[in-house]
Amino acid sequence: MNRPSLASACAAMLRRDLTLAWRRRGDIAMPVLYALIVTMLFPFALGPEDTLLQRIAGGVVLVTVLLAMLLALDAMFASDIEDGSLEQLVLAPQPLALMLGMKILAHWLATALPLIVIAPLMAAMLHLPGVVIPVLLLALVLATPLLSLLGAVLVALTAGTRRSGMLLALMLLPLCVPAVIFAAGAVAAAQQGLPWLAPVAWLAAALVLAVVLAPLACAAALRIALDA
Amino acid sequence: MNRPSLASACAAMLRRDLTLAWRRRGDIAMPVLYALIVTMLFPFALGPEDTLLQRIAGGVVLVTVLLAMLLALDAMFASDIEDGSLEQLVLAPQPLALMLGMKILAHWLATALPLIVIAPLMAAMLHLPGVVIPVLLLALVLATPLLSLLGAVLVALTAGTRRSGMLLALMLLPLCVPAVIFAAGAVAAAQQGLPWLAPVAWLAAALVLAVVLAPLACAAALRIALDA
Amino acid sequence: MNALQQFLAMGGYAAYVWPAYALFFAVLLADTLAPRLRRRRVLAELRARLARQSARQERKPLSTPASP
Amino acid sequence: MTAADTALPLLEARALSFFRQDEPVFAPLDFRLHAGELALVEGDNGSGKTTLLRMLAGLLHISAGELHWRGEPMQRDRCAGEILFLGHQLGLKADLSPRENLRIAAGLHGMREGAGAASVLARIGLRGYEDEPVRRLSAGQKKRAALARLLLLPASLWLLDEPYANLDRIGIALVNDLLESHTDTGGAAMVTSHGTVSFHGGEPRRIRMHD
Amino acid sequence: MTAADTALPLLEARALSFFRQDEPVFAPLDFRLHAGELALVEGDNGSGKTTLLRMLAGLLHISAGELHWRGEPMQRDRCAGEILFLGHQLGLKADLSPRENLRIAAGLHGMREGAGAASVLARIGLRGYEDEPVRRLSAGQKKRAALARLLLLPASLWLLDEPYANLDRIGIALVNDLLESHTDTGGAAMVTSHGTVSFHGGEPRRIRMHD
Amino acid sequence: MASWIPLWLHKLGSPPTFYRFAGALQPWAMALALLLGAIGLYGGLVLAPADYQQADAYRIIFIHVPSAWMSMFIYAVMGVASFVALVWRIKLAEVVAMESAPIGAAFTFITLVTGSLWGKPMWGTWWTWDARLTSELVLLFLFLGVIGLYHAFEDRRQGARAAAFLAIIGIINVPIVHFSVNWWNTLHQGSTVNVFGQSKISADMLWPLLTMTLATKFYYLASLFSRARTDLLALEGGKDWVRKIAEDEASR
Ligand code: HEM
Ligand SMILES: Nc1ncnc2c1ncn2[C@@H]1O[C@H](COP(=O)(O)OP(=O)(O)OP(=O)(O)O)[C@@H](O)[C@H]1O
Ligand SMILES: Nc1ncnc2c1ncn2[C@@H]1O[C@H](COP(=O)(O)OP(=O)(O)OP(=O)(O)O)[C@@H](O)[C@H]1O
Ligand SMILES: [Mg+2]
Ligand SMILES: [Mg+2]
Repeated sequence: MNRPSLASACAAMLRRDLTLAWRRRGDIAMPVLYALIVTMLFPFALGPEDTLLQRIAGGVVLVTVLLAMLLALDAMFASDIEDGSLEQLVLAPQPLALMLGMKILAHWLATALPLIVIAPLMAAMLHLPGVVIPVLLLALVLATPLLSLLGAVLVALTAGTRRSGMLLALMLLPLCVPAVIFAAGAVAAAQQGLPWLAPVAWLAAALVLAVVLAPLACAAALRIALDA
Repeated sequence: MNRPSLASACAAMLRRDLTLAWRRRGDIAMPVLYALIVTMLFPFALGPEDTLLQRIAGGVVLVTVLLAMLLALDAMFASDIEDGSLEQLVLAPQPLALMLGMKILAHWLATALPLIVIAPLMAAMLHLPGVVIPVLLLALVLATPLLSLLGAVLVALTAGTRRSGMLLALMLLPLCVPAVIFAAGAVAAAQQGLPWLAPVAWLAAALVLAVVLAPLACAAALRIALDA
Repeated sequence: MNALQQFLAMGGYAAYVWPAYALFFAVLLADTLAPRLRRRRVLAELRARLARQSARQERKPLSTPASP
Repeated sequence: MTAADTALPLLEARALSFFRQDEPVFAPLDFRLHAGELALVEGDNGSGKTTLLRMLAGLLHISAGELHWRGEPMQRDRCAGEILFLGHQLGLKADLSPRENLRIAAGLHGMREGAGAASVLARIGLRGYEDEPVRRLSAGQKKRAALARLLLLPASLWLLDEPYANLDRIGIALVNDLLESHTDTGGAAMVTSHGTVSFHGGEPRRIRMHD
Repeated sequence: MTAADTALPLLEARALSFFRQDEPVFAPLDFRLHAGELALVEGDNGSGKTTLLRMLAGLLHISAGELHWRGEPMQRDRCAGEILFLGHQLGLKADLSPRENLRIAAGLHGMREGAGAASVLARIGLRGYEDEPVRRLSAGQKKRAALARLLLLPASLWLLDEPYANLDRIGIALVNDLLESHTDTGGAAMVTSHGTVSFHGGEPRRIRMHD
Repeated sequence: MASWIPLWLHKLGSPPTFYRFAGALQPWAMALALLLGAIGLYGGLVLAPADYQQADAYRIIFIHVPSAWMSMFIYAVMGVASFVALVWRIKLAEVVAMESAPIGAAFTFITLVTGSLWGKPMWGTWWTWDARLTSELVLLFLFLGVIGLYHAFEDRRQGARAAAFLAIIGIINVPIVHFSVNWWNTLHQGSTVNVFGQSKISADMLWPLLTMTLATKFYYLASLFSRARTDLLALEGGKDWVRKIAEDEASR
């Protein structure tokens, strides 16, 4: 028997999830479109007043991106559980946490990255001043993986239940709020010409912690959830 | 053989879907929670300025409710297709359009109604003036079934595909926009003390049309979509 | 020369007019090329499918229908 | 040969075929099925048995050839409620119990006279599991819950796609019993199976899928 | 009896049982499985065969009793990669082709020496379907795609839950061949099945689930 | 198929015939499109005088307006073809409907971007949520929806039928695009070109505009032909005439 090396197993996992995402690119594009639609609907719902839109632009973009991610989070393990491939993954002779880390990375690449790419467009649609956009992007680059990682743990915990979306949302909320507050704080500060480094640094610190701990927690949660 | 009467078949269908919704009440609650989270996140993202919040309250509640519905729409036929019960429904000796009408009704009862119930709460969280709330509710009562009906047709069209959520969002957008414009128009008019009957009348007219045509279109679309 | 420069300047609106024209041509060019590329792909796929079919035929030789 | 052959057949296929992307899934089929007959659809994996049954059920459109129901071209309203189809996907809601699933089916299709959900479930071997969510049943128990429809609903033609899969020996015998009493009371059935069907009521008619 | 009985068994269960909501799913089980042996798990629908296999695979925790792997208490890291489990759910991604599915499995488990995806798929009877999405395969073809893992991946113990279901006769013979060559080369297997398994390499050991 | 369809049309509806027919006409349509386009652009960019209000920025009109008209025209064609496809199940109608969609989407996209590029100097903004602009954007989404739905199905003909269904539902948007300037007063220009009455635009500007309009029509024809040919090859992959083409091209 030639057991594959860790690196090649990781690569296989990552390729698998990205291929699947690509095969279902319609589904990847969904959060993106969803975010675009929200951004488009706001001017209709609020009236096309530039100053008002500009005032709320940063917040709307942040909330929209995070919610669009939440949308896709629910499905992170769902199909793998249904068709039994999660069992196969659990039984594979590879560290589960690392494999799940790869899944989370793939998920982030497939859902958050496109959202970050279109964030400037969304910001422009709501007339956010150009100088704020880099800060907005930085905040998103830090906040979205945080959400992916924490979300994955919660999704894993709810995996054994009948995929209760509510439970997920309920548990994610307390985790979302600080991320939104810090990210929005940075954007608002930048918009007012104030220093915005402090909230960004907090986000970064949280992210580092999450990168280390979340996959481990996720693996433990999943083992518990499958054992039913 | 004693073929069941139309009324009892309708009742069976409705009871079925409501029972299922009840068994998965976690999932029903999801859009509600989602809407609440959005409403809660806005003050954080925008800063708790009452006048600003009040100004955008109507629009935010409308957009949020409609988007929360959009969330649940995708799943309208998904599980029935997966486990083969949609096939069984198509083969049943009952008018498909009527049965689908019942499904849509059940879906509306399970997703839109809770949202409408909490809409005043959401409006209050954003400090929408109390006098506007009845108009907001009226607009929602008309706009949400419209969305359910039109959405059902599109979901049926995509039923044969690999359930592409993006596609659905893409196709729903053009249909959402007018509904949002009219509903928001009514709310904005009410907020400014102007007459708000005209946009509401337009919504009502559209709803009547949709109630008659959408189930038929839905049945036709489903037959096309399943034939693969 | 001057006339050409003036023409290219578009009365100060060059930054709007020429990108518009450039986009017009770029999009239509892409639209023209797309079916040619697709045609090549379709034919290649078709040939692959024919090859696959003959692989299946090999696996299970076609038998004549038995009399009813 | 027998009287049945001269009577109007329940189902008659003439050069029936189905195309996927302009390729035939199986060679054109001709067959007749009379009331009281059982037809066994045979063929290797991927030969088109499932496709054929789905077509007969009216879920897939006919690409070429003709299909007649009691002598007239098959149309949805004409055979509505007379056909019962059981596919690889069982059509059970996992969150509902077998009893609830049956009740829904009866609500849409109607019920045989004298049949009741409880007695049907007992007969099919699910006594004690009537109110368990289908999600919690074993593979064979799920299959039984789906098969219970055969006992409860009125239908003259049964289209059963691998009804024996996942069943234990008692279950297999049970399906054979069901088929026998169905054909005895004037019903017809088409069944696909890879196993040996020990049907007591004589040798079933065989339809071979050539691929 | 034979030499195998004295050697260290691959798998040994002592009063093994599983409880769901404090009720035993099956009576306590004792058995040993040596390298080169095939065990047939028998029992009616709902008797706990699937539950047992999932437990042996390490997906469900052991409620009571003991389970030993090569003489030592079973632990995840000790048997990692040595066990291959095939359940009612096949573990195939419907959007990927059989070839891609195999490649993923090989990426995680490693590959047998000398085995290759293409040759394995040809052997299992999927020639011509290597690059079709699994979604488009028939029920039996899907099963074959899942079984191809047995040929490709290295493992000493196979846990197969109804491997014969949905397969045609050629497919059933193929599974028997696979089992035979696996046990011949020192592997062991536990198989659940309702059909008759005509295993040529002697009478398999039987484990009856009493329920 | 209905008996009132003339025989030649019926024959043309057969894929191999149409494949040859379209192959013969396509170069001519493309040549005409290029020629008329060159003339129109020369007239518009060089000969026509600058506008007294908008100076040279108005020259975007020569692509903006023809593209805008084409976007609606193509949607209408797609709608009609979709109807025919659904009712009579004519393969060629499916092909025409489905292959019109990308071309229509291209023109709609051009309209949106050129309009934006024009709007910046004229209105001072790239985009506002004005009725015409919005309805044109909705038109783009409809085109994209039709394309997406078509490709989302495994079976092309089934996809074509589903997408045709959507195209028919969406056709209400076409009059909305056109009349939006009358129904709601907006930033966007009202009708300035009038086919039957007096146009509110000088002849120097009008003829290049009309020439460009004609050029885009021919372009559509040419593009549709080459797209339809390709699509027919994909659809009729099982037929001998296509296999022959495939083998011929392989041996080349
Ligand atoms: C993104 C922005 C824009 C969009 C989406 C847009 C869209 C359209 C559409 C759909 C039409 C065809 C209407 C019909 O014939 O029914 C049209 C026509 C026209 N547009 Fe625009 N437009 C935009 C910006 C502009 C701007 C900035 C101007 C000039 C200031 C302009 C000038 C015109 C003119 C003169 C016509 C011809 C009107 C007629 O004769 O009917 N458009 N546009
Ligand atoms: N949804 C689909 N799309 C495309 N091809 C399909 C689809 N379903 C089945 N096929 C193909 O059609 C052929 C016939 O499939 P079908 O499911 O009818 O076979 P079957 O006789 O029921 O086989 P089995 O015994 O394995 O169930 C197979 O070659 C299969 O690959
Ligand atoms: N997820 C579950 N939750 C609760 N009970 C379950 C669950 N899965 C199975 N059961 C119950 O446990 C018992 C054993 O089920 P199991 O699936 O192991 O049976 P099995 O022997 O594999 O049967 P089959 O031959 O039908 O596949 C059954 O009575 C079943 O109802
Ligand atoms: Mg089958
Ligand atoms: Mg089992």
